[in-house]
Amino acid sequence: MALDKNGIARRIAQELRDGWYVNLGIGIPTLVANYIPEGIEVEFQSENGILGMGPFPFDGEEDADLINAGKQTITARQGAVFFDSSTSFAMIRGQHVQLTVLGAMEVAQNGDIANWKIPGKMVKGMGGAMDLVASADNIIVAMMHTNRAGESKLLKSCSLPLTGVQCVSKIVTNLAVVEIRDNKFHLLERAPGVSVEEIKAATEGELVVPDHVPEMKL
Amino acid sequence: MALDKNGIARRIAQELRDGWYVNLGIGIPTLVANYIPEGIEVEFQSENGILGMGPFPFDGEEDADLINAGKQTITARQGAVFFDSSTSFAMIRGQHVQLTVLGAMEVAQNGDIANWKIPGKMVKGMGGAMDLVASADNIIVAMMHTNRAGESKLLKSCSLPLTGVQCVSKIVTNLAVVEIRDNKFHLLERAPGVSVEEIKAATEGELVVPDHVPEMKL
Amino acid sequence: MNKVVNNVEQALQGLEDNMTLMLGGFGLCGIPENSIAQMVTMGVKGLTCISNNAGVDDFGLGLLLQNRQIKKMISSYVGENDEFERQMLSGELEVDLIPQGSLAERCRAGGAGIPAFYTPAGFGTEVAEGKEVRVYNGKPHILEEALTADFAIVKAWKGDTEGNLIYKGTARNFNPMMAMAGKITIAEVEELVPAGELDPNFIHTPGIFVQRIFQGDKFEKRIEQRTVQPKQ
Amino acid sequence: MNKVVNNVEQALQGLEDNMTLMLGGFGLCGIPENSIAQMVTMGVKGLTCISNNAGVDDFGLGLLLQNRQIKKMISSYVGENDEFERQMLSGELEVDLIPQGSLAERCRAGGAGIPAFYTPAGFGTEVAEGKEVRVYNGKPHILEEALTADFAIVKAWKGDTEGNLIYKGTARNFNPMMAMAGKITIAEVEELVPAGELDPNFIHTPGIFVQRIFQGDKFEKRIEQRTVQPKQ
Repeated sequence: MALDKNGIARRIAQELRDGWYVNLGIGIPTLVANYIPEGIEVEFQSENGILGMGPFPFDGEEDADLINAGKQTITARQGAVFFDSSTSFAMIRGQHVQLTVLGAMEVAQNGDIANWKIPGKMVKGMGGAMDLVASADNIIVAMMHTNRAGESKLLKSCSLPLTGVQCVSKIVTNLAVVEIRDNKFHLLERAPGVSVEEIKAATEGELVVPDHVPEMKL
Repeated sequence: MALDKNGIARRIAQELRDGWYVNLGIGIPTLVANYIPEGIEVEFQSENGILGMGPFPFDGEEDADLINAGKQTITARQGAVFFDSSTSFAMIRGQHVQLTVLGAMEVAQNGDIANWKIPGKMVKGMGGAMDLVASADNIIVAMMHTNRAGESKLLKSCSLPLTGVQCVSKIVTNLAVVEIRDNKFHLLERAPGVSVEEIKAATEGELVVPDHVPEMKL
Repeated sequence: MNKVVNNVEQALQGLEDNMTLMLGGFGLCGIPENSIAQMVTMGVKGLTCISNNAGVDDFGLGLLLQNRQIKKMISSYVGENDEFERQMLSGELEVDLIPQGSLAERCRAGGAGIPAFYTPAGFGTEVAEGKEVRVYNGKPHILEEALTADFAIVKAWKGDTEGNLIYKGTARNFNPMMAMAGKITIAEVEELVPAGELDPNFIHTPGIFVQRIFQGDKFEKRIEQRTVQPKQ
Repeated sequence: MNKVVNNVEQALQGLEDNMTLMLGGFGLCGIPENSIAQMVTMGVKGLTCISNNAGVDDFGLGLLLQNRQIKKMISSYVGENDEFERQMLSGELEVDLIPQGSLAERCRAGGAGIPAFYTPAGFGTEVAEGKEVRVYNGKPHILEEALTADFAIVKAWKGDTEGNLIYKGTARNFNPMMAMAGKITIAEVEELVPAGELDPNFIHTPGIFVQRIFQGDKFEKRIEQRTVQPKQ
């Protein structure tokens, strides 16, 4: 059975390593914070200016001066720190953040990503995404394998305006875990009960399938 | 009579304007802080990271963590602020400092200044001087008119390695106030009792002398 | 010299049509509410606004947009404002979208006298069009230029009569860099205190960057996305 | 992950001959005394040291110079150290003198992922030799590149177990930028406190930049120029 958003977040959380600083994008990536494995400590950076982001505040305790990059009210953990936007992107551009998780509209088999613009339609802007993808060594994309029209989002090449080039390391979708290497998608894991055939059918780009594709352990 | 160091500082202090931020170099420039005219408030910036520098501390109250760019123990005034070196030079490079006063070994009639190096002999380094002279709009040099060998320090062109090019606006020496304009020295004022002839004799570069050269009022 | 002005009217004196402004804030967090309200009252038009976001339809810069006072926006993300999107798609509004980190750094550079710098952000995208590319450490970077403004308008938590500012929590965001980059920088603060009351070791924006300061009449501090968990 | 190490020996593990180091401080103010003493004990040689100054003959980096442990200094001002001047004039020591503001900004750039930037400092001087010149706003600027280091060693007033640091007075100076630019950054602090004890709003160096932290055994905090006025 294909994963839901929480399932994708849960699988991505397995990629976390002790001591990492992690930037989570808006949407599914935000949910990753709910599934940190036992015995591991990570710090979440939000590019609007906090390191050590905590959970949502209790009802009535929200503070207009304490939000995340999605403009949601949050809390600060013990040992948190606030800083300005140029310091925040110094952390990101200077590769002090070990993992970036973000959503995408399209990913190409060479690692290109498109997630900020649909010409003539959507003009929200790139926010911090272009800085994040251009800088981070370790980028995981969290998204559905196909769009609402049922078309693959894992493509030979992106059709939408790019956010960054050759930057995505891994993709975790509702169907699979896919690694990008040598300009190809490499199938690493299947969602529980999802067949290799289903994944192949939902992937437009070149997909390398090993003899044995293990099921995700969640 | 030619001015002493305090006299030079006193004359330069007349150039201060209310509300200015001022960077004073090591040596004579430091003394300018002792002669701020009545009714004027200025803030002194020291490039090692303080704005609002106060006088030397009372004996026994000195703090190793509170020094100026000359490594001297100082105090902080009410409303002072400490900052790091990159912020300090953001202030300087970004032209937020209205006046820079520094010493020199040589000044040329085109505004070039040399004050950091004597080849094969002195290798102290430029410290913040190159940033200061390259950035500031308003640079006053405080120095003796001649060196210890009696040679002019106001030259046609500098013989020593340059600190900055075409940057000095004004020079206040023990003998005169000289402005630099159109690649010439312009004599503005004489030290009390010093004749135009004496100043001419001590100036190697081209000196424009108006019909009337007033005496400094100290 | 006295930097303290009595009210927002005095603070914005000299702000005219067709000027370039920087406005601090991230979303509705840390925005100069009082100054924006005053700009609506003044009716200044043809403004170029450098601001990470464009407010929402009925608050923040959205108020100036509704009023057609803005000619051009320079931002990184404008997703929460329908009127913005309408004006942009119809071509009424010029928009320059810039990666958030580049926007922050370009403001800092403007204030710090650094006219240009290289960054990897945006290489290979439409952001890089017409920009110089250079490879450092095996990675292509694009050249970005500094931004400055006729007026930078920032919002701080506390300020003193010397113009020293401190911000609270994530309301800091773009305010410190923009404060550096204004020809004239105006700070509206929740609390104005005498010089000497703020600890000189913990000031976010040194007063040298601030030309005018005033205590705002009223801060609504609207929350854009109220996300909470129930008390257990 | 635990950033706290028990002592200076553990803090400097992996620091080897011929490495490039950054060391915070201005004069003798805010220098990592304990780490420098330990480097003398370790006897590491062939070091390239990026530090605004070179200490005095018998304190700070002067100790490493006396011991011939430094191959190259990258500094802005080295006037207070006779042994330095002797080694430099005799050619034993390589020296790269850099304008102070460019040194600070190059360290920050190294930590911030900005490989190069333009500055007016040094144009027309020997500092500009071999460097690209470009005119911005009618003024020539030179291109300066980022600096990074194998180890950055900084000294702070207080630090917490997350690596968050605060500095005191003018002992801040180069420490924050260098903390950003080390592959491994070591902080020695006068007082180490548990995470949560420092106000998150007033931290100078966020812990993300610090890999190892320890409380120094002893801080002499020597004063270079004791200037005082008599009590009246």
